Amino acid sequence: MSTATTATPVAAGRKPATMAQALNRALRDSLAEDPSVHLFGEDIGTLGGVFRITDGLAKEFGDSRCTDTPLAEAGILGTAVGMAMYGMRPVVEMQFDAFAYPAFEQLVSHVAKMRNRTRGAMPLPITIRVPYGGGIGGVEHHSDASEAYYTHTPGLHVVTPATVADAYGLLRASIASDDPVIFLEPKRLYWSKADWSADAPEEVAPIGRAVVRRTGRSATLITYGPSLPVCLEAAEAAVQEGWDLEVVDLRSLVPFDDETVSASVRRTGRAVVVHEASGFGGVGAEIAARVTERCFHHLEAPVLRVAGFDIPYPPPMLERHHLPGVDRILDAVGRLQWEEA
Amino acid sequence: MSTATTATPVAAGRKPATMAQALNRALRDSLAEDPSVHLFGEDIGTLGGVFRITDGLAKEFGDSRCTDTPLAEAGILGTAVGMAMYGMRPVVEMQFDAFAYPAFEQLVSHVAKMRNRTRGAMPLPITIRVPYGGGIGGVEHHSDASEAYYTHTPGLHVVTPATVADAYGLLRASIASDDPVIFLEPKRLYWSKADWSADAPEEVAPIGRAVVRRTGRSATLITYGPSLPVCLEAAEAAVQEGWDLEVVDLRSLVPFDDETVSASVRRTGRAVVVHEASGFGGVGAEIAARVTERCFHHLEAPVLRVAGFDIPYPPPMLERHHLPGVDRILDAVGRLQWEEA
Amino acid sequence: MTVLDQHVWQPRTDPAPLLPDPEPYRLLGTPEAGALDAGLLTTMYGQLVRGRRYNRQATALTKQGRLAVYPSSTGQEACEVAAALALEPRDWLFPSYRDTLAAVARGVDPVEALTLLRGDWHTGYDPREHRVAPLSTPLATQLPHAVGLAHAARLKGDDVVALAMVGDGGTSEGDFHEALNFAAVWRSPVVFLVQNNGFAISVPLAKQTAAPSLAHKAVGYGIPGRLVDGNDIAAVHAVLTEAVARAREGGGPTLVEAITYRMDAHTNADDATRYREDAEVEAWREHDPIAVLERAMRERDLLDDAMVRDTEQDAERMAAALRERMNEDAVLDPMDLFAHVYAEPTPQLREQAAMLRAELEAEAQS
Amino acid sequence: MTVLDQHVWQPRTDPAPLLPDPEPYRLLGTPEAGALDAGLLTTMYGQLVRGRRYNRQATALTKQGRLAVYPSSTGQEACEVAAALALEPRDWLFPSYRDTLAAVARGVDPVEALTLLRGDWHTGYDPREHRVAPLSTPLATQLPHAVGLAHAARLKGDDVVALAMVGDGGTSEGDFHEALNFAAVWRSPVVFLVQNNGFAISVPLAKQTAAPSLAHKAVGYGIPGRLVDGNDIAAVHAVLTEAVARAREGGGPTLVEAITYRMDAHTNADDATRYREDAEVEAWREHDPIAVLERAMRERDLLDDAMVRDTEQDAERMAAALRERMNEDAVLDPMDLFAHVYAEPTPQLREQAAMLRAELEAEAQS
Ligand SMILES: Cc1ncc(C[n+]2csc(CCOP(=O)(O)OP(=O)(O)O)c2C)c(N)n1
Ligand SMILES: Cc1ncc(C[n+]2csc(CCOP(=O)(O)OP(=O)(O)O)c2C)c(N)n1
Ligand SMILES: [Mg+2]
Ligand SMILES: [Mg+2]
Repeated sequence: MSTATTATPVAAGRKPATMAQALNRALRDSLAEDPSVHLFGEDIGTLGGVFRITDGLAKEFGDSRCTDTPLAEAGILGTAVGMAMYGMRPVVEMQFDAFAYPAFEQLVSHVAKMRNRTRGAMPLPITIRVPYGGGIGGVEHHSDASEAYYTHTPGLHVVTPATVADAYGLLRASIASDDPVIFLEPKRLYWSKADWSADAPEEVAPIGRAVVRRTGRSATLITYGPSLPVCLEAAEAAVQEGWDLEVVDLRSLVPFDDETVSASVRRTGRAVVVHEASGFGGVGAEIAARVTERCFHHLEAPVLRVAGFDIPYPPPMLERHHLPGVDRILDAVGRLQWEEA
Repeated sequence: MSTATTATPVAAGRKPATMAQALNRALRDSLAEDPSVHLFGEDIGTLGGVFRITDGLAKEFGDSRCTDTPLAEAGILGTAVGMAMYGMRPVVEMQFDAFAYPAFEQLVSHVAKMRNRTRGAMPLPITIRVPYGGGIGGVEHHSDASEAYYTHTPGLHVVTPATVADAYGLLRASIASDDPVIFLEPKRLYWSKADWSADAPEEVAPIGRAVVRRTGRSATLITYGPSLPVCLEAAEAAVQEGWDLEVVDLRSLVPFDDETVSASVRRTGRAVVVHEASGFGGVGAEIAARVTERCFHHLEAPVLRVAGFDIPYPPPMLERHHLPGVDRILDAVGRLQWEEA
Repeated sequence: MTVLDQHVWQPRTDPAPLLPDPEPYRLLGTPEAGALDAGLLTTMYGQLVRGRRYNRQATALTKQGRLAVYPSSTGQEACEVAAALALEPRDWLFPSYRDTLAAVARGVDPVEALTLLRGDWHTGYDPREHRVAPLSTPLATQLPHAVGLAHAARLKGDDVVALAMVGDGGTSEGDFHEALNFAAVWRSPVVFLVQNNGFAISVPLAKQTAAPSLAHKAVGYGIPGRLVDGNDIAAVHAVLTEAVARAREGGGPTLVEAITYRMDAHTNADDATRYREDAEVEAWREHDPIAVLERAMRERDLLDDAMVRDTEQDAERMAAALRERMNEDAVLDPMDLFAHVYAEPTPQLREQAAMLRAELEAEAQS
Repeated sequence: MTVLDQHVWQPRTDPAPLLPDPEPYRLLGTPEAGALDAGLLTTMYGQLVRGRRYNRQATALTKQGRLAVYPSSTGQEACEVAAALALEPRDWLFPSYRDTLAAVARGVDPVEALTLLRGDWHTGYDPREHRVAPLSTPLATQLPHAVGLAHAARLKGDDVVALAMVGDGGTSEGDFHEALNFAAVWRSPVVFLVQNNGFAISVPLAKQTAAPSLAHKAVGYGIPGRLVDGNDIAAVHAVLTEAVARAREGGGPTLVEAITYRMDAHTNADDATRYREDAEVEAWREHDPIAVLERAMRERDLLDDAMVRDTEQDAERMAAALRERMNEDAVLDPMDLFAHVYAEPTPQLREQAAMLRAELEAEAQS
């Protein structure tokens, strides 16, 4: 019977920090190292962002490195495109998931396509930070899990951290990437805490690599971002039912780490994909489909999905019924046709 | 060995017509029957639309029933919301797939949510016509297959005709629906022709019902819209290889007709999903995942997908390499593990 | 006449009458205030005092955990109330998230108006009942709705006007532009009321626009722009009433910019000390909308201490009733999650609803 | 001074100087034309004639199936050429799909400029070479790019100006609004050139806007608006040059509206007879940009029949060379589909590329 592990190497000088602090530190270190890094967004300067992720950065680096923009998301992303065309490395903040939608045309028709349409002459190293998902009691339009819109758009990288260390590592890697990256920040993990140091970010979380957060032999839970802690909790609870669950944290949705995921499912023979976005056409569908394509003869049961319902995100008082919880995950694990094993 | 069939009942007075003409007729009949139907869009009035789908309607019904709007897609959809709030039944045209993106916020944050957020007090019977997909030699931004963005958005119905009769029937049903419908028109089928009459549209194509276009026993091709003719062609070609393929035309992506699809796959034991949108996170992923969930023990092979590559839509001269063709479909069918059967 | 004039060059609107006055329009404290209808002023005063009390009560409810969040309109009550008073019952109001007070002043049950912010559902009232659209959170998105509704009403021959509210920050959004342009081209009966309260959360107006005033944006659409002191309820009401009348008579839309100030933080979750000086807030207290009206009414002997006390007591009763009702736990049925997504639930939703129902039953049994 | 002035009320821009003149600015045919530099006029004339010939050639190439589609700028050459001439080599041009001529006039190889419309790739040139952004098809989306680039250049201390082109229809899009506002707030060195050619495909200006002029939109952003006769190349050039200079000196953005006319259909695929009268097109022939310049130059004896002939022959040679090169089949490698999606192809793309490669090999063998 295995226990929860984290794949991040132990580094010197680790201290307790929240994910919000790690993100702040990643932005600060990127600003300090690379003068072409510029932060743009609503309320990110003087206020430090509504989630305080940019706290203190305007003060330290000046208004022109951490800029309060007019209130217009297409304008924010569109001007970021122009800045990147001139060789800068813009990092934009969309204040909430649903408030990134006004920038959708700029994103799909320009950001995702510019390198390709210019045969590589005009790469766009833009990082788009999007606080996403629910579980924080937000009123409507403040809790969308919008990742599937991005993962289906070729030309974008899509990453999402689930741990404090990855928040730092992946954000550094995203800003350093020469391609546009949608950096999805799980709102409800902003205040999650862990011992962590800012050392060796590249080793911590390279874009495109999933990580096994818990090894197990009975079945694999495949998840990312806000659902990782829920899956780890479910895995602990499953021990009592006699299931030894492996938990894979994808971290990077595009590119997708088929190797790590398939290896795990081949080993366990069963899998459940967990995310809080609506199930229909969600990222879980892609994962279930590709895992099945690759591991068909190793599967003892169909890959199941535990996802949000196919409904608009619920009001705060009802969100717990929508979000995948431990019970719903265990329920799905229970449906993995054990009797036939 | 079965042959190609169409499921539409033979009606009196059938005449050859193009899909464009059937759509035009559907709009005309809806305008004539229901004074609350109003058409809005760019160039749909005097010009009759860049694809001539609204040809003659402004003349017949007046500018206020078929209105040339200012050039602003969020404005078009946003004002349609307001009109629907006042009891009208707006039918808006987005000139091309990629030009619907500016309206994405209105679509996701209002159109899809209004009925739900008002506990049903404020339904929005809006039909959004989107000419979509490639194969017409269009320059960039004119050939996006954008259906996955819509199918993942709860609150929207998403339908797409593949035949002349369904074009009429589904459009009538969409306009009559009390919910918002994304009506995806396969551009490259606009000029496809068939014998057809405008009778009994409700019977022809109710929203939510797939149809078996060709019965077969070896494997099921699951497809919709622009890829249906390709699949039917592939099915004919497959006969020579000894495969008798069933072809299911989904017609309605949301709601999804699990019954028809699952019944077919249970019968054949093998399935390939075909669409031209990029594969990663495409509608095919959802179909593969849900068919596998429902038919796991009937499957002789994993459900495979034949889809566009995960790249921005190619320039005209290269699009044939991107679009799923007969060979690529047959290739996938060949990989359905026949040797193990 | 050259070819330019004949063919492309529009039958030109003269821009001069579209331009707002250089100074915000004021009534209270000016000689014209003497002519204002006493009954109207009394109504306004009552509404302002109740509105202020409502704001205070709602903010208090956040502290007691009874509201998830509250974006207060304290300091902006003159605009909120005037917007409601300027409309006929058949007209429509399109509020933003900050404008629950306008909805309440128009007749929406305050508990229902607060549903969104309490978190038991999204829109708590039936929009058709008082002709108040759902409170809109995505900024400026409600403006094209107002235009569409007004346009539809006009097509139907109904003399209905739509009044849409938006903040200074919201004017930067593309939807603001598209809505004003559609309204202008269609000459729709819409009044756009911009409450310029100086900030979009932490971002001051100077980082939002370089325009002479937000009202000057009207010219670019060919519609009149009006600038008004947003803390002078009589002035706001007069400007809005005039714009509503013009819209009703087929004169087309108007853009009104009301200069006001948000006395509280953006919401209870915000820390306004991070981006503005207390001194600025203090300075605005002098120009408080209630004080401004009170001074003018006392000058005309339309208000005395007894009336002030009565009005405050009335507001207190309203607040007590609201508090009491809000202290009741909301009755929620999780199955409602599936009830209103579509007219008919899809087969997929029926499956999901069955799953939730089973869970709830299991929960109830354990 | 009240609290309004102190705190919310902006250090106000005087709107008067921002307002465009009521009539489009003209130079050719006016007394001032006498002072125009002869060399500049000769350059302009040569470019106009070549530009017209280029438009004709490109249209002919659509008929021969050598171009997928061509949105002609016939009739609008004065704007196209003036835009290119108003910029320094270090400046940037942001063209729309209609502006291949501006790109060519700036130095982009015409074959490369036509790549998008031929269909062998999207952008055919390296944008950095001549500092010409990709031709933008989604309307008005290129405007914020221009602002961002200009802003970045300014932050870096480079005195680079961005000139962005858009049509009258494009001004209705939200991106137009957001771009102008950002530019104004940041005082970015950008010049926005609106070619008002009277139509957005079939939609006439009167259905697009009710503004006194599109240039009047400038006021709402606090920037100057200029109105110019778009078929008077000297006037367009003068206005743009002045705006570029102002931008370069830190004076911020300008909105320029040039009144012109599209003599051809929207593209070769369009049927313009459906929405406009031949008489209107004919009337505009009188005001053709080449004719207007020619008259002015002949008046000053800067042009004679021989020069006209020479210029036309030069244009003919250019056209012949273009035709010849466009008649060569484009050399295409389908594997390019995967080469530039990301800096490094993802594992998924490597798999897909392998599949295509196998298909191509099988195809080659059969
Ligand atoms: C499209 C969109 N972007 C961002 C937000 C987040 N947000 C909520 S309120 C606000 C500031 C709005 O300022 P303003 O329009 O001046 O209105 P006020 O809050 O001052 O009433 C922001 C940025 C939003 N709600 N919608
Ligand atoms: C966002 C977007 N919506 C719609 C279109 C389709 N479209 C292409 S050109 C055009 C008309 C543009 O008119 P205008 O801006 O006046 O430019 P012109 O063609 O006259 O140069 C339209 C509607 C588009 N390219 N982009
Ligand atoms: Mg504000
Ligand atoms: Mg035009």
